[in-house]
Amino acid sequence: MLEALAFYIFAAVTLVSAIGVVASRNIVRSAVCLLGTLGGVACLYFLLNANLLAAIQLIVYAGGTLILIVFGVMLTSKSPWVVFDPTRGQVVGAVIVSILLATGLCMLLVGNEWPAGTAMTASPHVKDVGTMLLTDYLVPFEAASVLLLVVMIGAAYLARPEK
Amino acid sequence: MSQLSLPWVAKDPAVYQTYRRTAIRNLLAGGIVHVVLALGIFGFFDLGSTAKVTNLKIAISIIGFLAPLAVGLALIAGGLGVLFYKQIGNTLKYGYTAASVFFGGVIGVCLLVWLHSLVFTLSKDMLASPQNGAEVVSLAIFDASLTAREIADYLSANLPRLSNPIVAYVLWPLQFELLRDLLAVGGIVGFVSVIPVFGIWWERKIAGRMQSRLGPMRVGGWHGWAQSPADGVKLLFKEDMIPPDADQALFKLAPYLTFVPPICAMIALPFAGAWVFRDLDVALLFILAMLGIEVVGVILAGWASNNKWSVYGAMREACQMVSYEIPMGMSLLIPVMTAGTLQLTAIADQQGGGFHTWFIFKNIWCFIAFFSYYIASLASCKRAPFDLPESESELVAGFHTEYSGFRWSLFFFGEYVAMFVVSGIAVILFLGGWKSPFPPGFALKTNGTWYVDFVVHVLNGVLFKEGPILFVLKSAFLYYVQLWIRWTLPRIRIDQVLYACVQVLLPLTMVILLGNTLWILGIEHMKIEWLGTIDSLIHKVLVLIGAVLVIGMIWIGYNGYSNRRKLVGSLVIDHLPGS
Amino acid sequence: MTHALLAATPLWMPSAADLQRLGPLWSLAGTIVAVLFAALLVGRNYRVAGAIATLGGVFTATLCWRGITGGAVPFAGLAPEAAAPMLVVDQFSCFFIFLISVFLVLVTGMWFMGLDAGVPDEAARRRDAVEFFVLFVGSAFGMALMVSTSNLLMIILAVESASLPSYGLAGFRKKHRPAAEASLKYILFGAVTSAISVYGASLLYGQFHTLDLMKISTAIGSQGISVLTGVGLFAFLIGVAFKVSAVPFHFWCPDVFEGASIEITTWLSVASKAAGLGLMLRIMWLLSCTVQSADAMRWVAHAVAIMAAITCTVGNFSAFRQTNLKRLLAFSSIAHAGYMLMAVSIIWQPRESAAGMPHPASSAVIAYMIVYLLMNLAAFGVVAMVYWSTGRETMDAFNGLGWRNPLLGVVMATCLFSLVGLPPLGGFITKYYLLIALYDASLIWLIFVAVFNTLLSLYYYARIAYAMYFVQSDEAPVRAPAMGQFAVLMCAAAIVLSGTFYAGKLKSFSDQRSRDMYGAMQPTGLRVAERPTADSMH
Amino acid sequence: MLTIGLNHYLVLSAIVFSLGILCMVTKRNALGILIGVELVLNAANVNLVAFSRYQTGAADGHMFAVFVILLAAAEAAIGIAIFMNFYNTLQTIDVDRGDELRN
Repeated sequence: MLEALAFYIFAAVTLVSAIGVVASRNIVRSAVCLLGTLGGVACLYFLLNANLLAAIQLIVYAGGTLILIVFGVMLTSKSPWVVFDPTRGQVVGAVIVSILLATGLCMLLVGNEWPAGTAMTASPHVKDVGTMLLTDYLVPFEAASVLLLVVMIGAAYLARPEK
Repeated sequence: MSQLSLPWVAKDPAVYQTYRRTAIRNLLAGGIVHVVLALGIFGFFDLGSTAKVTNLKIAISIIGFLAPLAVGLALIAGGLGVLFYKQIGNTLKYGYTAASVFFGGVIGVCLLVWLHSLVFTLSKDMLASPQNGAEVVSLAIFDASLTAREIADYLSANLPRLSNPIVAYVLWPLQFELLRDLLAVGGIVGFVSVIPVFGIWWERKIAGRMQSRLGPMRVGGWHGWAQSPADGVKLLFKEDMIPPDADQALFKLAPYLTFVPPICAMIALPFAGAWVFRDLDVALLFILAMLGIEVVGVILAGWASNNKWSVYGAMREACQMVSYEIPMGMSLLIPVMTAGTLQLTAIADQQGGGFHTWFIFKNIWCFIAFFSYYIASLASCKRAPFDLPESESELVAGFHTEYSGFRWSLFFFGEYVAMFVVSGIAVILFLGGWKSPFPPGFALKTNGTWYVDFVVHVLNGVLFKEGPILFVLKSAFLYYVQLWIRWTLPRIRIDQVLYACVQVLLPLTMVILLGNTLWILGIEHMKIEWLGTIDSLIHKVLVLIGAVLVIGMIWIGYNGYSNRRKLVGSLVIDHLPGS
Repeated sequence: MTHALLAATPLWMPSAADLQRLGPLWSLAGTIVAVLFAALLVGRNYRVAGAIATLGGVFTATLCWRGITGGAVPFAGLAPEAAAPMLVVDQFSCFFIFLISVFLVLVTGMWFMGLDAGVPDEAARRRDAVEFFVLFVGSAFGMALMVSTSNLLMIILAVESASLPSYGLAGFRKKHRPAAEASLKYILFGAVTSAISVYGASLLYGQFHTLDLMKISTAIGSQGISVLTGVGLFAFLIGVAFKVSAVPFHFWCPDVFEGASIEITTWLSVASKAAGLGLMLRIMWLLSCTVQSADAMRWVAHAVAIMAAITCTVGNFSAFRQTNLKRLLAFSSIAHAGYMLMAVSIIWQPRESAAGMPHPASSAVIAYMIVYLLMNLAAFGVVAMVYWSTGRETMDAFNGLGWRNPLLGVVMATCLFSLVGLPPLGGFITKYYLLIALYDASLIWLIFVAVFNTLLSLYYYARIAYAMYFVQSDEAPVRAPAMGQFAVLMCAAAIVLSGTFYAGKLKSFSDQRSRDMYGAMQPTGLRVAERPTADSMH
Repeated sequence: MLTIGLNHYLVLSAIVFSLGILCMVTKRNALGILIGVELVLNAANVNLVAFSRYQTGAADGHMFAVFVILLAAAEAAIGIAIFMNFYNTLQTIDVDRGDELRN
């Protein structure tokens, strides 16, 4: 009951701000709406027994990636309220296509026979997740560290102004 | 401009008298009616009878008895206040009376808070008591697991002094998690609104004393203690201006984005073992995330203002906060590694053995980590010497140049709450949280006499054992240090800020992180003996240093206090109220 | 407390043998770190950075060669028993990493030659060599990961590790409009496809409760392919198709090839595609590695076949109108990716022979890949040398090249005819293997498509050859570095030899590589590292 | 409707996914496209975590989601660096304005 209430509230936050992302013509507002989506998804993670993931979502996505995007928006727009508009026909076509996509996907997902599984009873403890990261997921962990190193250097190089 | 027509503006003194008399009459009469009503209901429904305790009477006792009683007493107090306003005003003029009223109020609020926590503990105990079956009944959101009858029985069996059925009726709703949550939210919001008000006044006083001034002295009598509420009222009534070229929606949204995340951080910040809204297992990460989101609001404020200086301020802020988040998080990893958990209550529980078990003295890495964290937290709260984003002299207050009135005050609320939160984290992770500096053996014992018990509980809660008050006091000390630093050090340049982060703090935290890892691996995992010996030696030295620091601090404080007249000067001070 | 934590969860370490098998990956990752540390120690020295990258490439290639010829245990799952294997190291992956690291060395050589040939932004190239090589080796590392995974998460991670540095490389030239534009388009396409790919992977995870392709394959065998699985699989494969530049996802390819500097174009045209095809082969193979799942996968394979046919045709038709050589070669590479995808589409077919026998499809791809590497290296090498000499990459720069620099003309002509697939050259013989494999799989229509496309491609390749020999030009002779001329000559020689004397050797080599892959990758043959017990740790 | 199950989350994620695709298609600003990508990645993450919660009972989906968040951060970092490079060179961030490379 309370869970349902919470789900609907968070889902509404997520969806409304996702619609805001798409609908706002000003890119800064899009980015701010994205904050709502990310926060809503983080709340959904709390509902889904993924506390650590929710915290990571907030700290990395909302606190890092989003700020990067806002930064990028500010640095790359000449006048404050840059608006690029696609034509009306394009927009209508895209909206129709994506509504069809959403409907089709929803029908497919709801109608699908998911194999019987076991539900997760409690949130995995931080310690368990950490242990997994250093055992089963050691290889992706290390590969990701190499990736981050390379990306950091590449991004620093590209963003540096040419002297 | 239309003429204001308020009742106290430009009226005949005779009219005031009429107003006053009417007010006194109405208040007193209303109060007495309410009290009588409450007592009538009490008698009519037989609420005081221990024999007839039923669930039905709960609502009656709360709505029909307690609420009118409280309203009635408040009305009577108000009426008396209006009646004796001259006498009260005259009394409050004297410095020491006002001071004692103020401190009495603060202490009263603390006690109330502490009693509040006792009630929660009591309702938890009752749920878990063997009388209610062998298994521990979990807290329920909707369905009650205890009846009022059971509570009354429990009280008469275990706490005969509290066995009045009214107490049972009041305790009954507290077993519901929803109600506790609501109360806790109320508590958090209340606390959050008190911190900045008190903190700003305190900051102005300290700034004044450090510059041999007095700070606010007029409003409220004793040392200008009402300055901040007065400022708040002023800000509320100020004209709220939005620049025409600003992005209206974002301009309005930005202050809330700075103000709400620090409050959300309070959700996971424990004030004591049972004194936390949600005891998350990822509490630390959650709080850090909330402090990190705050910057979005600042950037947006600068951006939406459409003002060059604001954008500069916002950019500096983003730069600084994002960079300092890394050393901040990495310094916090060291106590987390030592404790082996991210749960703040669990971390604090490990430091309960007294002063020497605090993590700051655990080993050399933690000791350094405390200071690196503290510096990084100053930067992430944009406090001096890292207050580049709002530097008045360069950027005309930076990101909030264009803000005024209520929205402007929200930024300050956010900033001061964040300051308290970062201090709180430091206290929990390094300074033993809500645990007393004395080992558990020092806690006073109760002896059954109720007034002795009361004093013992208070002393234990404030000094000898544990409790939210200890936590708040410790946090307040770190908060004070932030103010102290602000009024002592000059602001540094933006390139120096980034240099300090990237080239000094970041390598330092990396080194201590590595050192701590190897330390733990060597001592706890590989069990190298000589390393253990060195560790205990370092631990002792650090405890000694800590003791010396504390004593030195107390001595400096005492010295400053006894020489305060020399420091402040004697020309004005004797002519001011409350000096 | 910490002690209790450590005692409760013993630290798990991969065994020394497993780590040794991962040598090539270690070596590439170590090269990145070495380049950075060298920059810290000796400053921004482009020679040192390049030398370290070269050494790293040579070392990696050596390790891979040992893995190829040594016949070591061909499967290493670097994960404890409970989980899916994250990495697969076998002869197949060793071969592809070998190819990538050899190419890394060759392209580094090309970069050095470009420095001496006096490209416009020479000073900047020297100054930024450290970043360049970090990104360069980083993308090689990602590609090496791509060919040695069998786990959905690792595949996505590997594709991203290969892509993200490549985005940076494409836009490496600052203040250069085409480069900035190329990298922008590249990253936008890449980000979109990878996001859709992640969504597809999430659907597969929900359907099969595992991230391991082998287990997914078993499940597909038992429950068949539902519509949702098909959608998930399709969405997931988009990310890989982007790397291969298969047709609906190929738009980035010509722009990036044209905008990026020529070494990067060469690098992306071969290494990125090799890794993508290796990954595609492995995914398709793993998904159809049991008899039932192979049957279920037929429709997916048909979809891939159609995609391959379209890719070929679109690539070749688009190449007609191009005047920029880099752009033309980009479309040519799309077409060649199409040919190789044809082989991928038949890998689901159950082999009549027993386990341990080579699969004709993967054998054909490996042979094709080797010759394709040589052809592209030589072709781009000639384009680069012409560019260094004339400053242009357009068709008219090649007018009369046959007379302005006979050696380059001959090499280019060889490459072009090999790219078409004319008889005495390597391009012919590998295409022949491919068609034979298609014939064995009785995909006759695909053979027709391939032959038709070969005829199409003859036109635009011959156009270049025509320009080189039959169009008059009064431009100065093309002067090229001796080392470069020697290198492309060697490539041309190898192309000729692989088509004639060493055709059988090529065949047996690629058979060997593909046989060892499939021999050891039977589902029952899974070998995973053992998890040590708690007491063996101390 | 009152018992929340897997389907609720799947429908939510499908809608967010479609909105992400719509965002990619309609925005002409490179950063808008990147924001669309973030939406799609979030939809995928909701899927993964929901499957972990209701279907597999294991934390594999959580781990996948952690890595996806990491990849999104890396992609945004290099993406914004590239956008800034593009902006510095062409003085615009409109994708359609980059028309130097075309047939």
